[in-house]
Parts: sequence; C-alpha cells; structure tokens
Amino acid sequence: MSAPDGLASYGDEQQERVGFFTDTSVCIGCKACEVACKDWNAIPEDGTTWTGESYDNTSALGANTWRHVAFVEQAEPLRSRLEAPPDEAPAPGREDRGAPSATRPNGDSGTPLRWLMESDVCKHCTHAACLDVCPTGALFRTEFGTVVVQQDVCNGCGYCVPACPFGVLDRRHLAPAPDLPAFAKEDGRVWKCTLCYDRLKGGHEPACAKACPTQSIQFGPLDELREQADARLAKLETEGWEGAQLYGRDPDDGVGGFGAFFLLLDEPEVYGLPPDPVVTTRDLPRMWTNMAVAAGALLVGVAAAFSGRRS
Amino acid sequence: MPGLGTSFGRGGATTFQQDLQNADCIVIMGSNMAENHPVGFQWVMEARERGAKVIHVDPRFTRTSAMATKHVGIRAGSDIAFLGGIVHHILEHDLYFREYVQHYTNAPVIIDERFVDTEDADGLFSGWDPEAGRYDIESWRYEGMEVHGAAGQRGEGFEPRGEQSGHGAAGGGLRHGEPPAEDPELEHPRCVFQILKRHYRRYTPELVADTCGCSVEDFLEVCETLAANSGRERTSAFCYAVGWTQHTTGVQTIRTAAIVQQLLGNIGRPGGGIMALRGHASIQGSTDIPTLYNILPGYLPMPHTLSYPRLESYIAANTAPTGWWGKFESYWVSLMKAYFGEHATAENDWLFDELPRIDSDNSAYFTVRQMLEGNVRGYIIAGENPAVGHANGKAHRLGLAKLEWLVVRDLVEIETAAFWYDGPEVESGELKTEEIATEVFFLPAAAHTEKDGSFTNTQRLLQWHSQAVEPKEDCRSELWFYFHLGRLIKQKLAGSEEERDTLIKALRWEYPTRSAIEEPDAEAVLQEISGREISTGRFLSGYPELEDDGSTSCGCWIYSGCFADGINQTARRKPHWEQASYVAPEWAWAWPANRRLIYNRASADPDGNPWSERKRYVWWDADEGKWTGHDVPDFKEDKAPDYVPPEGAKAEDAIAGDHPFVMQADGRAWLYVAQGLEDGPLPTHYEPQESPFANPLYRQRANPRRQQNEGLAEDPYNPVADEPGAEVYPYVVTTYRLTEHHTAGGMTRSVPYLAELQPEMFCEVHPDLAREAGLEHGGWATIYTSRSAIEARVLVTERIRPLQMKDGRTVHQVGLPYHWGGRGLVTGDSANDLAHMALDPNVHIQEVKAFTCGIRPGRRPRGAELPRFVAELREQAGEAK
Amino acid sequence: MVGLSKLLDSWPALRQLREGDPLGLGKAVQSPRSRSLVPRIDEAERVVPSVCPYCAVGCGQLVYVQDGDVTHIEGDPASPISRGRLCPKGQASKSYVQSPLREYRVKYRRPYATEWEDLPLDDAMEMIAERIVTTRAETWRKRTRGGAPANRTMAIGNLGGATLDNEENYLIKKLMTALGVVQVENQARI
Amino acid sequence: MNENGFRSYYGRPILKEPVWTWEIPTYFFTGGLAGASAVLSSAARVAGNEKLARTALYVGAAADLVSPALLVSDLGRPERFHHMFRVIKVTSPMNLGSWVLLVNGGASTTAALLELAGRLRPVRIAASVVSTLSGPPLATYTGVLIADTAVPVWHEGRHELPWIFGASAAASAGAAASMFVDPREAGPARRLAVAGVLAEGALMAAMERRLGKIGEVYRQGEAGKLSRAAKGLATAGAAVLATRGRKSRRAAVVGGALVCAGELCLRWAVFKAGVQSARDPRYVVESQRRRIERNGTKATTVSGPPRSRARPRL
Repeated sequence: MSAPDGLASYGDEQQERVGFFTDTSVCIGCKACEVACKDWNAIPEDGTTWTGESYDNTSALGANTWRHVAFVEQAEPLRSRLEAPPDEAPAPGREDRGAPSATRPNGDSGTPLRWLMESDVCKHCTHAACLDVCPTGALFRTEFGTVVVQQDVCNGCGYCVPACPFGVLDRRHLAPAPDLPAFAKEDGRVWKCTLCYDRLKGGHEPACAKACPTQSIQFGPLDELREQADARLAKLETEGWEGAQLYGRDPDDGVGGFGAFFLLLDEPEVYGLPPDPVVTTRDLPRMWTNMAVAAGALLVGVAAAFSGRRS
Repeated sequence: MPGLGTSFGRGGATTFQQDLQNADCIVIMGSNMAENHPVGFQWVMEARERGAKVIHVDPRFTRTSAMATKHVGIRAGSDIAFLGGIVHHILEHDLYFREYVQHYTNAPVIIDERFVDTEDADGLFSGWDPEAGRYDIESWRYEGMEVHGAAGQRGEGFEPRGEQSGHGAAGGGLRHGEPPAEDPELEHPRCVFQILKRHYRRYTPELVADTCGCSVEDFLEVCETLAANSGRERTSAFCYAVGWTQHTTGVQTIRTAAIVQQLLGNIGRPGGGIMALRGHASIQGSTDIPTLYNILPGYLPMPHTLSYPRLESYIAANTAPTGWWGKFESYWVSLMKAYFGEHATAENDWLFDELPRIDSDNSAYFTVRQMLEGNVRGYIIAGENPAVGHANGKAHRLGLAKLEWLVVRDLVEIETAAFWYDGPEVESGELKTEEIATEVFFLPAAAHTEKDGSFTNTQRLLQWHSQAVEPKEDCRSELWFYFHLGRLIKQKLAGSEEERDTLIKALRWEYPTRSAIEEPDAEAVLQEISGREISTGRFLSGYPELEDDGSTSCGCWIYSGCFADGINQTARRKPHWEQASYVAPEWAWAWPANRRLIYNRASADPDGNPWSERKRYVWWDADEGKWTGHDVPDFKEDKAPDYVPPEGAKAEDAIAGDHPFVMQADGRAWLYVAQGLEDGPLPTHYEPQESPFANPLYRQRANPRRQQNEGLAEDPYNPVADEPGAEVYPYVVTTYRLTEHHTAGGMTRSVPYLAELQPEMFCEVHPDLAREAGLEHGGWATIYTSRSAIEARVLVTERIRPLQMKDGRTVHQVGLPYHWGGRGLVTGDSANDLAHMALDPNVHIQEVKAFTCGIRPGRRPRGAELPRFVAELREQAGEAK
Repeated sequence: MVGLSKLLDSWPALRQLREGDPLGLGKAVQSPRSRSLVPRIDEAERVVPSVCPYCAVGCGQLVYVQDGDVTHIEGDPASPISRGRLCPKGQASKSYVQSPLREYRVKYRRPYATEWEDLPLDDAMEMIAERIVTTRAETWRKRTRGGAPANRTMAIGNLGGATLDNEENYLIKKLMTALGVVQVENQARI
Repeated sequence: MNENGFRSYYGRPILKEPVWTWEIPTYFFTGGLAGASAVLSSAARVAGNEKLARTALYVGAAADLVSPALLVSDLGRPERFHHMFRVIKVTSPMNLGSWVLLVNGGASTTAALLELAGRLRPVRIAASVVSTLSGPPLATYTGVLIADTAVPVWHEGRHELPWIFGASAAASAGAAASMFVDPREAGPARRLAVAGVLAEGALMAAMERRLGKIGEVYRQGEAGKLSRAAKGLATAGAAVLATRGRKSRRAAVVGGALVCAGELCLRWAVFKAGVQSARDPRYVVESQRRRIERNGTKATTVSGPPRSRARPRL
C-alpha cells in the first residue's frame, strides 16, 4: 500500500499507522461515540434542532461534530440467507403450515424492514486533500499516520473545507475560544476529528472507540484492522447480509485508502458518503503545467497586443 | 418483583448480563434493551455473533429490533396472550424439558379440588369476592395443605402479597418440604401440569394472532426457535423491562415468562434465566433495601393494620416451616437490633408493638390521592420528578399544590420543584401562584462523584462508588440530609414523654462523620447493613449466621456478608482479565452470598451431574462431597443430591437434595402460585384498563383485581372496546424511553451533549395513521386522552406498524417518548400527563405502556383553552356513552 | 541575532528541507504545542473508581480529578460488565455533574410567594425538622378508626430512592419507620 | 432515499460549501488585474508606450495593494495571516499563490513608487522585471486554486479554469488601462481587452461542454444570472472599446468599465457555480457514478453474489 504522505518525515519517531474500522453491522445507533468525542475534545454543543430525519438530529460532520451517527430506515431485509429450520425434523405443529418461516426476512411478516446506523468520522486519508492544500501547515500528518488540524496554527483560510471530498472539515462559527484576541467575533478556525491525537500520545485509544458499547468502532493498527474487516465481510457473506461492502479499505482507491474505513450495508451515498472519492491534488502536477502554459499564453497574448500597427 | 419472587423465591433477575453471551436464543420482550441498556446489550451482540437467535417482540421496530435476527410486532398490552400461546405450543407438542419439570417445578403437585380456573368461570378464578373486589385464595392451595398464614388470622384477611411475597412463604402444612399430594407422572387431572394445559388450551396460534396482531407464522417461528434452543444441550434467555411491568397485569406477564422458562428448563442454567433490566442505577437496591411502604429491608413485610395483633402472629404468618424463610425470625430480630440496638429486647418484643402499621395500599399513587383530598401535609422528594415521571402528572402537580410543605432534593430545579410558578396548570390558570399555600424547600443534592456509596445494579450486584470531589456550596448527599435531619429530630424529641416518640428515641442513629460538612461515613452504614455479632462486633459472613435471640444485628439479611471480614466486598474491583472465569466473582458483591447466577443447582440434573458438557456450570463433586463449579453454589454446599429431609425437618434442612429453589417452601420453582399474588395463581390474558378491544377469551375484560381510582375527578378513564364514546380515543398509545435521555429527563435535559441529540418531544406514527389523521411529517400533532392533551412533533415512520386484528380490524399505535417537561435545556410536553393511574394490584405500578388516545394535526390549545378542549372531548365521549 | 537565528531554525519552511519533509506535510510543520501534547487524564492527580449513575447496567467508571474538580469521566476497562464502555448518558456524566443548570444554593418559597428566596442550609434543615415534628404531632394516629394499631402519621410522605445509594435508602427507611411515616415510596414502583 | 434514480442521505450535501465570503471572488478579479497589468506595463515600456506603461503599472500596483487586504479580511483568524508564509507547499495553490502575491505585490508597488519618485532607475527596472515574471502566474493560479478542490464544477473544469482566468485577467487589465489612457495611446490595451473577452467566451463555452450535466449550474440560480451578466457586460464593453472607444475618451471609459464589471461578474459566476454544485449531492453522486461506470472504483470492496442474487425468496 502507498504510505501516507508526510509520515516518512518522522524517521525513527514514526509510529505504526493506526485508524478506525467502523463496522455498521453491529452499530446500535446509541451515539455514545458522538458524546464521547464531544466530551473528550470539549466540543461546543451546536444547536438543538429536531430534524425528523429518523433519530438523527446531528445531521452531518462539521466543526462541532467529529462523530456523526446516520440513521436510515429502509423497506429491505437485513439478511437474505435461507436459514435451515431450527432442527432437521419438521417442527412439531408445523406439518400442515405454509412456507417454513426460515424464508422470512427479519422484521415482522409482510414488508421487511431494516434500520441502518453508521457512525461517520474523518477518514484520515492516505492521500489527504485537506492536508495537501493547507497553506499554513496547520494540517499535518502525525507520527501515527493521522491527519490533524493544529489549532495554534490554523488561520481559518477555509481552503481545506471544499477540498475534502467527504465534507468533513468546516469553520467554527461559534463564540470565540478563550485563547482568542478580543476583536475576533467567532472562533473562525477549522476543526475536525484528530483521532484523539493527545490520547494516542498518552497511549490511550480514542474516546469514541473506547466508549462504543458494541465495538462497532474498532481502533488499532490499520493493517490489522484491514484483516479483521476482510474476515468480517466474509462472515457476513456466509450469513447472507444484504449489500455488505467495505468502504475505503482498499489502498488503491482515489485517496489511497482511508485511515478510518467502514463496513456498510448499502451504497455509500445512502449514508451521505461519496461513492468514489478522489484526492484532487493527484491532478495537481498536470494542473500546474496547464497553468504554466496558460501563463505563458498570457505573456504572449499581451505582447501580441503590441504587434499591431501603432496608431 | 413478585413475578419472579413467587415463581422462584427471590425478587431479582435470575442471571447476570455477561451470561447472556452463553444463550442460544434470547427473547427480548417488554424491553428495548439496545436503546435503554446499550452497554449491557453488548452481551446480546456477543451471543448473536456466536450464532444465537435474537428475537425482539415489541409494538415498535426499535434499535433493538434492528439488531435482532427476528422482530415480531404485537399490540401493546397483549403480552400474556403471546406468552400464553408459547406455553400452549410447548405443552401441545410435548416440547417441555420433562425431567427438569418433574423434579424442579411444582408441576406434579395436586391442587385443592375447590380450585376453579378462569377457563371455567369466564375469566375469574375461584374465591372472587365481588363486594371486596379481591380474591379469597383458600381454594388455590395445594391439596391437603392449609394456605399459609396460621390460624387466627385468616379472618383478618391479610396474607403477605406483592413485594412482601417476594419470598413466596407458602409452606404451611408441607411435610419436610414435600407437598402432601403429587403425581410424578404429571397425569392427575388436578396436578399443576394438567391445570396448566387446560388453562392455556385456548391460547392457539390463531388466537394469539388475532389478539396480538402478529402473524401465525411469526408466532410459530418464535415458539419453535425457543423450543429448539432449550433442553439439555441448549438454553434460552428472556430479557424484560418496564415494557412488562407497567401494566395492570404486569406481575402476571412476568409470571408467564417464568412458566415458559420452567417448562423449557432454562432457569438456574448458563445462557438461560430471566434478565430483569432495571431502569435506574439502584432500582433493585431500592426494593432490596426498600424505600417502599410495604416492606422492610430484605422483603420483610411491614406490620399490617388488619393483622398480626401480636409479635408471635407476625412471625408465624411470615415464617415458612421449610426453606430459607424458615429463619424469618432471625432476619427480623436482627433488623430490629440494627434499627434500635439495645432498646429492642426480647422482653419488649423487639419493639414490635411500637412499629407503624400499613394498610393494603399506601403506595405513591395512593399518596397522590390523599394529597388531592387534602390529607397529606408534608412531602419529601429526593431524586425523583413525579411532575413528569409519574402517570397523570397533572394529578400530581395539583396534589403538590395542596401540601403545606414540600422538600425537593435534586441537582437541578426540576419541574416538581417549580410546579407553583412554572407548570402547565399555571399556564392554563388552573393553578394561581398567589393562591398556592405550599411552602417549598429546594435543596441542591450531591452527585455520585461527590459521595461514597453503593448501587445495586440490575443483576443484584452491589457496586461501590467512591467520592472523587467534595460537593460544592450547599450541595449535600442524601446520606447527609437524612442523617442530620434525623439527628435534629432526635434532639427535638429527646425530652419527649409522648408514647409516639418511643421509636424515634430508641432509634440507633450514631454514624461517624468526616470533612468540614460532617458527611456521615457511608461504609459505617454498609457495615450495619451487612451485620455483626453484637457481643464481639465481629462482621457476619452471611445470613446463615443470623440469630433470633438478639445476639446479631443486620440491616438487610439478604445483604449480609457484603462487609464480611471487615472488608467492603462491594468495592472489590479485580479486573475481569485477572479472574478465572467470565463470572468474575471478585468484582464487587452480589446478593445472595455473592452468587451471580442464582438457583444454579438446577444447572445440574437431579443426580448432580451437568445436564450437558456444553452447559456445565455448578455440579456435585462426589469425591469432595460438595457442590462446585464456576459460581458460588446456590445450595447448601455439602447437601448431597440424594439427600432426603428427615421427618420433622425444619427450614433449609427440609429441602431435598434435588430441589434447587431453596427459598421456596417446597424447594421448587412454581408454575402455579398458590399464594402470594392478588390476581390469580396462573397468568391470564386481560385487556389493559384502556384498549379498543374486548377480551377475546372471557367476558371479564380487564384484570378484575386491578386498582382504579373510582370517583377521583382528576383521574377519569377513556371509554373502551365497543363502549359508546370509545371512538373518541381510538388509538393504542405506548410510552417509552430513548437512548439519549433518562426517564423524566432531570438527568439529561440538563446536559447539553444529550439535549442536542434528542431536542424535541415527538410522536411516532405510521404513514397510514398519518394519512388517516391528517398528520404531516415534521409538523405538529395534538394527542389527547380524558386526562389531558399534549403536543408533539410528528415523526412518520414504518417502524410503528398498524396491526391486523380479529376480523380484519386494523389497530394503529402511537409511540410517545416521555422525557420532556417544561424545564431544562430542551423542553416539551410530558407524555405522562396523558396517562391514567389504574394500577397493577400486586405492586401498584401504573399502566403507561398501553392505553388509548386520540390524535389530530396541529399544536394543542394554549392557556385556559387546554382544559376546555380536554373537557369537551370527554363530554363528547360521555354523551356518546 | 541569536534570537533571529533561533527564529529561523524554528521556521517550518527551513525545517522542510532540514528535516527531510520537502512537501511540508509532516514533522516539519508540527508546532511545539502539538509536539508536547499530553492527554489530561495523564495529568490527573487522582483517578477514582465509580459507577455510572444512570441505568441499572452498572457500568464501571473512572473519575479523573485535578485541583478538586472532575476533569474527565470514562469507562473502567476492568469491569466485567461494561468492559470500559459507556453509553451516551454515561459518557456525558461529567457534563451532568457540571451541568450549566446545576443548583448550588438552597432555594426557599414562602406560602403564596411568587419568587424564590435564599435560605441558609442550616436554617432550612432546622425548619424542615420542625415541620416534620409538628405535622407528625398534629396528625399522629395511635389506632385506626376500626381500632387496629396504627402508630403512624398519614400526613407525611417520602418519595425517591431508585437513583440513591443503598446506604441512603437504608437511612431513609430506618428514619421514616421510626417516625411512623409509612408513605415511603420510590421509582421502583414507577 | 430514492429520488428519481439517485440516492442520498435525506438530500443533504456530501461536500461542505466553500466558507469564503465576498472578498475571495473579488480578489480573483483584483489579483488577475494586478498580474496582467504588470505584464501590460512592461510590454508597453518595451514598445515605448510610456503613458500606457505607467498607467498599467499604477493600476497593477493599486490592485496589488487591495488584494492582500481582501484575503486577510476573509480569514477566520486575520491576525494569523502571516502563517501563510510558515511553509512553502507545492501541493497548496493557496500557499504558492500567497508567495506569488507577496513577490508581485512587492515588486509592482516598489516599481510604482520609484516611478512616482522618478529615482533609483535600475532598482525600478529590476522590480518591473520581477513583477512582469510573477504577473502571469498571479493572474492564473486562482484557476488552479479552485480546480484543486472536490467541488465538481471546479475540479471537472480544471483544464479551462486557468485559461479562463488568464483571459479574464488580460481583458480586465486592458480595459482598465484603456480607461485612463488617451484612446490614441491605448490601442494595445483595447486590443488586449477585446481579445481577452473573445477568448474567455470561447473557453467558457468549451468548459461547459466538457462539464456536461453538472455544467447546468452555470445556467441556474445566482451563478446563471452572474454568468449571463458577465457575458453581456463584457461583450458590450468590448464592442464599445472596439468601435467608439478608439476615438472617444468617454466611450473608452464606459467600455472599459463595462468589461471590468463583466470580468468581476465572471469571477463571481464561477464562484457561485462552485457553491451551488457543492450544495447538491446529486452533482457529487452522479459525476462519481459516471466515473465508476467509466473506470470502476476501488472505494468499495464487495465480495460474494450481487445484490440481485442475494434477494430473499419469499
């Protein structure tokens, strides 16, 4: 797999690259991750609007939400496998009854029902657009291979905001932090998941993974997580889960693989994720060349303007 | 919980959460475990990942259903029909665990010939007294046995019931623990097994489908999955919570599950049992060491006005000749010594004559009625928010306004403390601040981080939490408040000659205090609870050491030993990875005697061998001559499996070696409860107080013994079934909690991080109902009953299905979380304002899980318009009547 | 001059080259603050074992204390029940004990008053004790109307317990029983 | 979840809209003006057109002074503007752009000041050379800056954007200069303006063709209004310059102003188009789904049978 940009610079200070594997097939949608994250990172509460979008009143990742649990209600079966009846012999009292219940999807008879829940987070991309485009070096690759915004450096230029293909980063428009100069009307800096950089430095796992009651959020060395994920996908396959897929596991994807990847039960866009994210800076060399030519053309063009006869 | 208490002997969960991972099938019913016990739910997920079936039976498709391998939607309040159907299926198709049932339950016992079943009396058991509205239980007894409650008291019409019957002390006339008449082959027409068969004969899959609104296929799938995953090699567990208890038939619902689990042989075995999921940190503890009117610590009954004229009769009435309740007197005398020390002596009957007496019901809702009728002057509320959390909040708030003085202790100013200036009745003008005479004291309380103490969690586990920081300013623990209150009162009455002050003067009330605020030492209190030998001050190792001669003192006999060897056993925190097995017995301390899975002698067959290798837990080690295994054996350690009690054996000695339920007089689990329940020896399907349906089985529609507030203007009931006017309140409503909030919200609406996750009161309705009632997703709805009307945002969802009932009738259900009130960071109307105060007769719990309502689009009327609106609908329904 | 060269040394643009981070994506741009970051749980003076105050699962908690204040609460991995995990409520415990709405002073409302007023805690305790003694004296019932023994007052009630400690419930029941207050109830009923 | 074919999470955006406020699109204009003016000035000087050279120099210097002010005021933390120069990042168009602006701004203003003072000729010449060389990058890098984002219409337009911005810069520089110079001296400026307008028109058309469906944002909402205004104003202005502007000073002023206004609108149109395309998940999903159809994806790993086979048999 391609190494995360910038990680090499740490030499022997470099640590094993760590990340998250978020397995939505065991997510109970309790939002412990959201609270654990806010609690540890002292993120401000940001608005009490009821959305009516299932049980999701957080809506999206942003400057004040670094973990977001999505809720999707669908008329789909959760599993589709034909399960063998409880025991081989025809069940007592069942002889004369219709189709064996084993062919039923979960949810009560009639239309199937499933409720997908997914805890979203910054992907800590191997090739991170936000990291590349940051003009100040506020965003940087840590010794753990994660991507972090340094709040003592960020000047709120906002370039990383549209650069992120997942819409993770945003500028904080809330009341100024205590360390702000008097004139500042708002915090103005950009915030996102740090994968609990400080906790990692202390040898603790990130707050969300620590809290997760069902280990839907798993933290660890990325290589191990990828192996676990492959095994998990295989298991779900044998159990006949609908639409199970790993998202961001593959190092060859548009961003070189996620540092925080997912097991989804439906297409990414259903959870509000881009189906084929790419790091736009991968086109940057070509863009620079293109620009150079354009700049040259401008030079020539201006000169040409004088080539005409003098009036 | 008498549902469990009468069936097995102890009113607590039979197992522990971690053991759920060993289940082959878990039925979650009357509980939304994933949402309300998320961290405990990890053990259900462990089981699921090991291939266990997880079945969720619930009116709504919840976050629990989403994790289940099977969800079955049923009509709220139809649980007994569903479970009774399972019993029927098991018996019809001989799917029961015969050897277990024969030896470990009272299935073989022959019942008095005068007993008449509901099947033969149209929904009433024999002994029903229409005037008194209660049962005379004499005809329910075992044949050849007098009902317990010795001579001289029958006439006084009181037997231990409800929580006090947690011990099911019905042993009168048992000869060395054995019932007089039995049929081991279970064929005698009057043996419990055959009675059971007849009782549930009509609970066919079709009846279940018609009554519960589920499909026959789904119902049968549940039956078969359960049966296929029970027996020698496999075990199934039940998890329930207030979805079962908060009904006028709550106790009997749990009883039905107890019957299913007995028939399938799932009690006392790993991966089996009935997991009662309590809602509060110490709700189990608050019944073990009760802040309840009708029991003293350890489920000892409070003396009753109508019975026990003398100490002897009180002791006699509550002492079972056989089983561990045979030592009742030791437990009680030791408690009196803990309460009154040297002042309680054999000569003065341990002050029995001075003790206060209760009537049949002095429960919270009784008190509310008393308040409304002006009979209560003072009320102290500590860590509870009845204005939001209790059924019919309006009645509560009106009651509070009639008090002379009120003390509220909490961390934040909850609705109950603010009722006099900031409540719905003030807004509507029904209450005027200037006219409310109530004097209100709000005292800020200390949080769990600011005090030492122990919680008893849902699996009977006492866990100690240590003080981390000092409480700020006026914040104080309840321990501080009640200790210093008692101290002040004792000071005031020290010189009193009044007879009424005898007890308060005799009260032992010396506890060491520390720190500047003189906080009492919680460990000193725990030591008193655990008990000592008075002469030496030695800490007791457990309740077998208790004596009835006043030589021991113990504040709660079932907790005896929690401070054994002078060590705070509840504070033990040996990491689970350093312990031998997943049972982790060195983490904190569980009652009784640190047993984690109780009745565990039943995990071995009658000869003492494990039923199977796969389900090995506790077994008889013949060489060692004692019981051994992963847990503390819930059995006399050296009592051999073939032990037969000698003639005239008493108490525990009278329990045979193959009878695991050592609290019961006959050592067995009770399929049939001869004594201890108000509303029948067997669970029967009754409709809720309010439902749109008649009882499909009997003319007796609802639980005949349920408690209603006849003639209480503040607690009117909706017309039901086919009564005229019922169409005004056509829908079934059920209330519940969300992961993001806690009960009445006092502990969560005040927390920014939680408030933002579920910021507004909403109602869940199906698209069909939305269409029918003209509700718009995201808009507002007004939900009304004859008590009140509230407003909520509309969440239209497929997750709350309309159900197809008998003859094609469709029933719609409305889902209402009940976390909101008028105060806090996020506010909203309280669902409980809609609920009535009809109660379960055994435990006086209200029926908020199933009642009826009407719903219409738009916000509710404001101010004085609101009561008018509610009254108009009531009249409309009344006129129709 | 020294200052200037120091400044230059710390200039990330130069460190990019010096520290082998030409693209300026890693170590070169790491700020001193980021470099010396320490998690606050490692700075705590005390770690106190506790239990979650919300539901009855009984999750283990670790309470981190610094300068007499709770700085963090998280799950105790040693607990065989919770294995270090917490739900959103348990995870919000610190925000709960430090809630912006939390009250720290006694509030008193006189009969018919429209406002709260302040009251010293000791006075409040004295007044409450007085209320109990008087109410009890005035409403004491030795016997029921039917003549059965009663030894009680029906004019005082006590509610609460499910959220309290066993020791607290023990004192409540003990005191109320001695006072002849029988209307003692808690959420277990509810 | 299934609105006519494309799926989303309650229709919520996948991307975050740019947080940039009015200063940024305005800077795109002033920066372009500054860069192109620097070139125009030097070219004029070489061609011996001193008047035009001086005017363009002053215009460029002025624009160079406005630009940083705009950028700083858009920052969330303006007092930290200098952090832009903490690093030199080739992967960050904004970082390089800041350096270029610093160099070009410094050079142009120095040159302008010395011009005014009429002293230190060699230094002035050196400064002019520097600003001439840094001018074209300054005029075009902003095209790369926005193209290097996840915003569909910007990234998909990456081939044309630098050219469009370059052309627009040329047009505005020419137009601005021709406003302040006697029409008889301003010929090259006018030609530059007209050529710029024509070129940018062609390039915009090319880009919209390449963008295909997502290009529709240039015809919708504010972006639509602005791009129509841009076209109209610029064309009108160019026409005036090309005709009466050659004789009449007043016409030149009007024409020049129209073109400049048009170019400002153009930058705003591009900016708004980006915001609009980020707001609607449809553009993200559909453009990426198309990409997946073209060359597959590695973002998701699915094993086992396709969904169709996995459907339950009821």
